[in-house]
Amino acid sequence: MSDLVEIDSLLSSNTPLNNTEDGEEEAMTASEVLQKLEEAWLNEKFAPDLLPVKSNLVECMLAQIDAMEANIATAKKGDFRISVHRMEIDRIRYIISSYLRIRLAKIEKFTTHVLQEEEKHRDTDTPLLSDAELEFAKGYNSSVMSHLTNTALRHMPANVASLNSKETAVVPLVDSYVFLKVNETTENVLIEEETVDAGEEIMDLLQGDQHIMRYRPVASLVESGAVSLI
Amino acid sequence: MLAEKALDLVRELHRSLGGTLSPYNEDKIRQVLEEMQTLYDQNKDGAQFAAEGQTDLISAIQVRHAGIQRNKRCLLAYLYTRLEQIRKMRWEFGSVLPPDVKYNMCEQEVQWFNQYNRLLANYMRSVGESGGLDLTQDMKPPKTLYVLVRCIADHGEFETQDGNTVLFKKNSQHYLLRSECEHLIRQGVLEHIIQ
Amino acid sequence: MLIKDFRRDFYDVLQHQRVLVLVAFDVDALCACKILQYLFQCDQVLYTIVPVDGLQELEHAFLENAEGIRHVILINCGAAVDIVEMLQPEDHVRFYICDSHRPVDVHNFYNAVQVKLLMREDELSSMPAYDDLFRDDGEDESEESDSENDDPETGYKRKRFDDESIIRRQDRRRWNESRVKTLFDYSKFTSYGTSAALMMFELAWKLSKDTNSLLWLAIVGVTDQFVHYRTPRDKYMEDIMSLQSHVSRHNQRGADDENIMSVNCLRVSFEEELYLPLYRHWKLFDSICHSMPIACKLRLWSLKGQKRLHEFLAEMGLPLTQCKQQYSAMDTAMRSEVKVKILEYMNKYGLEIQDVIIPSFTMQYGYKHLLCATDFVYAAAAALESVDRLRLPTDNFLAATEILQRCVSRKIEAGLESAKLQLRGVVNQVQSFLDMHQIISAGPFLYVCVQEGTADSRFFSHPQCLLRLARYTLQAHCSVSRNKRVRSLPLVLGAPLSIEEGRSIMVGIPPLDTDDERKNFFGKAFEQAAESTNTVVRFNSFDSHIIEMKTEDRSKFFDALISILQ
Amino acid sequence: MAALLVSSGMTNNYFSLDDILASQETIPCTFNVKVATMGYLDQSTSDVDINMGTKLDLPFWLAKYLHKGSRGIVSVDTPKTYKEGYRHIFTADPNVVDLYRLGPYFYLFGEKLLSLQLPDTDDIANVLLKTFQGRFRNIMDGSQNALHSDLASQMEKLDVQERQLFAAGQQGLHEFQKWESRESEKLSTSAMVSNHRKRKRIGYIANAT
Repeated sequence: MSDLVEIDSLLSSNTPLNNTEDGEEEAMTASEVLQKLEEAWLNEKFAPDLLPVKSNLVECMLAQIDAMEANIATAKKGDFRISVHRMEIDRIRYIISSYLRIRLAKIEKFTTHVLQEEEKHRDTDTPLLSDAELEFAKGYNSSVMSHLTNTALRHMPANVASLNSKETAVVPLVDSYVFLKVNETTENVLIEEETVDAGEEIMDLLQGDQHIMRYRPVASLVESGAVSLI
Repeated sequence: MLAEKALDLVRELHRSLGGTLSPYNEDKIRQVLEEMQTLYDQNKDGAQFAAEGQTDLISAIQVRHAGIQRNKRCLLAYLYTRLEQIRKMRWEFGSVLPPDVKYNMCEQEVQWFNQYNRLLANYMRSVGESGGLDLTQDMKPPKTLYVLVRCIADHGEFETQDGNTVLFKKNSQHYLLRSECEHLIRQGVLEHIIQ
Repeated sequence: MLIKDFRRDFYDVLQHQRVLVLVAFDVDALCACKILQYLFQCDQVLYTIVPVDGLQELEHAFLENAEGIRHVILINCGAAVDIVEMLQPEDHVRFYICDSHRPVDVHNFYNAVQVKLLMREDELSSMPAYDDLFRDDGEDESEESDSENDDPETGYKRKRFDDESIIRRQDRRRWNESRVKTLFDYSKFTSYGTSAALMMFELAWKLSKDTNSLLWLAIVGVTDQFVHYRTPRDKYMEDIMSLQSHVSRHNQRGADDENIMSVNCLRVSFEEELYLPLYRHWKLFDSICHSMPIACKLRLWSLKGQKRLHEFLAEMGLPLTQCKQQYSAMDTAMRSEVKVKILEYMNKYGLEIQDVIIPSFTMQYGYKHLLCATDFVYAAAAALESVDRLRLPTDNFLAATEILQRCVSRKIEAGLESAKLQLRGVVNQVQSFLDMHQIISAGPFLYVCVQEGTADSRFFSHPQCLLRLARYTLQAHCSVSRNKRVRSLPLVLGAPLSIEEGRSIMVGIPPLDTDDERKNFFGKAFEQAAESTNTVVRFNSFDSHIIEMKTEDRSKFFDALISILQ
Repeated sequence: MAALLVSSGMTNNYFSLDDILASQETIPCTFNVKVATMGYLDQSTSDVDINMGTKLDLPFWLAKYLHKGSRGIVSVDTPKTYKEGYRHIFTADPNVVDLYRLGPYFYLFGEKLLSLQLPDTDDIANVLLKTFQGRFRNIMDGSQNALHSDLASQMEKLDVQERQLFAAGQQGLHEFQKWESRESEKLSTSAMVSNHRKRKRIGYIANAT
């Protein structure tokens, strides 16, 4: 039964669990990873556009679930803690699948836009899509295009027989309003650009504040984690 | 009126959005394509005269071109929205569509559904190392490990993970692992009872 | 074999196993099943519930669901039958029978391995001793072999033991006769023991997992046994007393004011209830007309009776207009006095205390109106035996469980409405019996049949409602007929089961004067009558005094019954 | 099911059916140039061409294309429902107006008009905002405590987008009630499967009788 005990301690955040990929990032315990994943999940749920993928969090949590499942398999059949751990596994798995489902829906909704954005982000350290998602996006895009082509575009007159993506690409509504909570104080955030009748609007976001505002100005802050959507 | 048929297509689909997929309107689509072709031909004939700057011919070409664009947009929107409905079906019905739903889909749409199925399956398999993650499971946050379910119709034997076989007879109640019977609940075979 | 420690021998054995629960079709079994469900869900024991409404259904359900099952729990069914012989289970299968039917089959009691009985020790005292029933010494085998092989070369050996084998054979025959006699006396009368719901509640109490809602289910189970004339009145009073201690334990918080119980939780309280069916949800006048003891004492089906009722109400100072309004709409002052007034004026009209008052419990959940245990029993019984053609019996079973769920109030209202219909059906039927003098005194017993095609006959194709009708008819007939001996005559009541197949259902109830023990000998009587006339009689119900047969065999069957009971 | 979470914007979405239907609304236009052979567009006359100066109500998508940029084949005018007269009505009491009858896509079409640089574009923008602000409170209150009975009467005066807002409010209310009665954790059959099942039963009954 000792191994089950070890998992408890693991989850009660005292033994470090370093991430496999980028070593130099300070080691995070399992519950911190879960905390970050939950935050990423909520951000993804409320953000109108697709946020950069947190594949390291997902990978780490999936490995964690496998480890817990292996441990439970070895434990004695009657142990009370088994159902507690199984419940926890189910809930973690729910968070991960819901996170990936939401991203999938956005990919399917804004396919062309996402693929264009991915071109810019591909080589930076914050790619928009994980490899699997990229492959899915490409496959999905080509399947839709080929379907539209051979059911309609093929039979259309030459000058209109192609889809120009600028016109047809579905762009996320970055100007829709979101609820947000400020994690770290950030001064002079540009809220409204200079317009003919209203001057420029600058604001300081104090820690702990909660606001309702357009998503566009705070998009970068959400990615950096200074602000989280609720 | 220009692009009248294309608009009918859009209206027909817009009405059926709440319920199930309306049948694939093959002949109306053909009529829209024919209208586009005739407008295009008229434009081609008129083109050489327009070179000499006869404004009335040029404006006629503009009007017809607007008609062609409108037809195109309506047709593509019709097809694209149907794809969205079909994609939603993958998540609701599962990977096999009931026959009378398939009856309303054209051959290419059925093929597209299978393509989408494969894409989704590959994606789900590639998540994480060990065997991937079935995203069609856990649609709601799990509150309990075991759920009490009632069989709505006879469904025959069911093998559970730990080797028990359960007979789903109409109106019998069972207390099973949630993860095992969630998809049966979504398919409408079982009904979840709250104690 | 009887289980002493429910927790060790029954509940703990089931941990981490899959269990099959077979439940009979009565409200008590339903309550017991819900209590068990609650316990299993606390300890995450996987289970499957299959409702069974007869022996054939029981066999069928067992065969279908038995795969990979090691533990089968039978609630309110299977005790009166040799379960192992009937179901032929594999060796590893264990049966746990929590059943209020008495007597318990001797094989179940003495089967130490496969059958475990969840019953009270004192109720099985009349069980004959083991060696009266079984002789497992070698005697039997040699006896048969001796008489068969009479070839010559062993002839010499047989002769030498002649006198000893003769003595042994006589002794054998005498033992067999005494065995048959003890078996006959033991199973002559069928009766009922403690309610299954109460047994299950006590299990929950021992596991210290009992809650107010489980207690309420036990109360409803016990009340159902009393309302359907299974437990006699004094047994009912005993059970009520034991429940009373539990109720005060669970509900005393609301008493003093500093720790007031929150509103939307269940509050159960003891009360000397008016024994008027559903009166809180009905007009007082209707409820009195449908209350059996008062209707019989005042003979409400005759005009004179109606007049006496009006007199009775007038004397109590309850204006007719008030009594004909919904009880909840009567003005509060009047409402609170109803009970006091009835008690005051009742003996002037020949009513004793137990005709009018029944000690019972009421419950309140949140702001919803007060409900008493009998309301629940009537509502659930009506749902269980709904007359809707399209609904399967199992649909009715689930509808009844939803009513017991109690937080779904509109289901309870629907149940109460159908209960009113059922009660009205019973009263109308009794009225027509008496008006057309259909009750015939056939010497040893009274006999009456519900005519086919009457409007309410569809109510009576269900056993429990038929039982209530039979009891009401007997009581009404006794209060009307001048014949002195009528109180010692039992009643047999027939009703059409399904007109298309020409089948009818038959129930026999004991006479009024032996009412207090509620012993019923019709099980044996029906059996012998069926044998002597070799009519096709189906003993499918768990109560042996309820049988089904072809309608045309009825008269032949009655003659046989008369000759047997002479 | 997941796709529902991402609200599909109506305005800039090429494939949105609502956007197409909204752009079908008509605008009064006058032709600055003669257009050959397109006479059939104008039902009131029978001649082959549309000559200069004819006034015609064209759908928005055609008017915009012909008006845009250097072409100027057509000059546009504000539709009646957005003109001075109606604007006063809206500002007076926005709740009385039946926006559904005036054009099911009142706000969406109004937004499109703004891209035509009409003389009274600012007033239109203002009136759209004021009307919505005036009606929003009733929509929200209605959706939060509408009884099943008078649901239809509350919704008949709302335009398409307002109806979606009303439905969203209702859904929020129902989900809260389900959460309160612990129904929200109940796993249910997916909507499409139950609709499909209902229709099959109806179909079954239809050809059975």
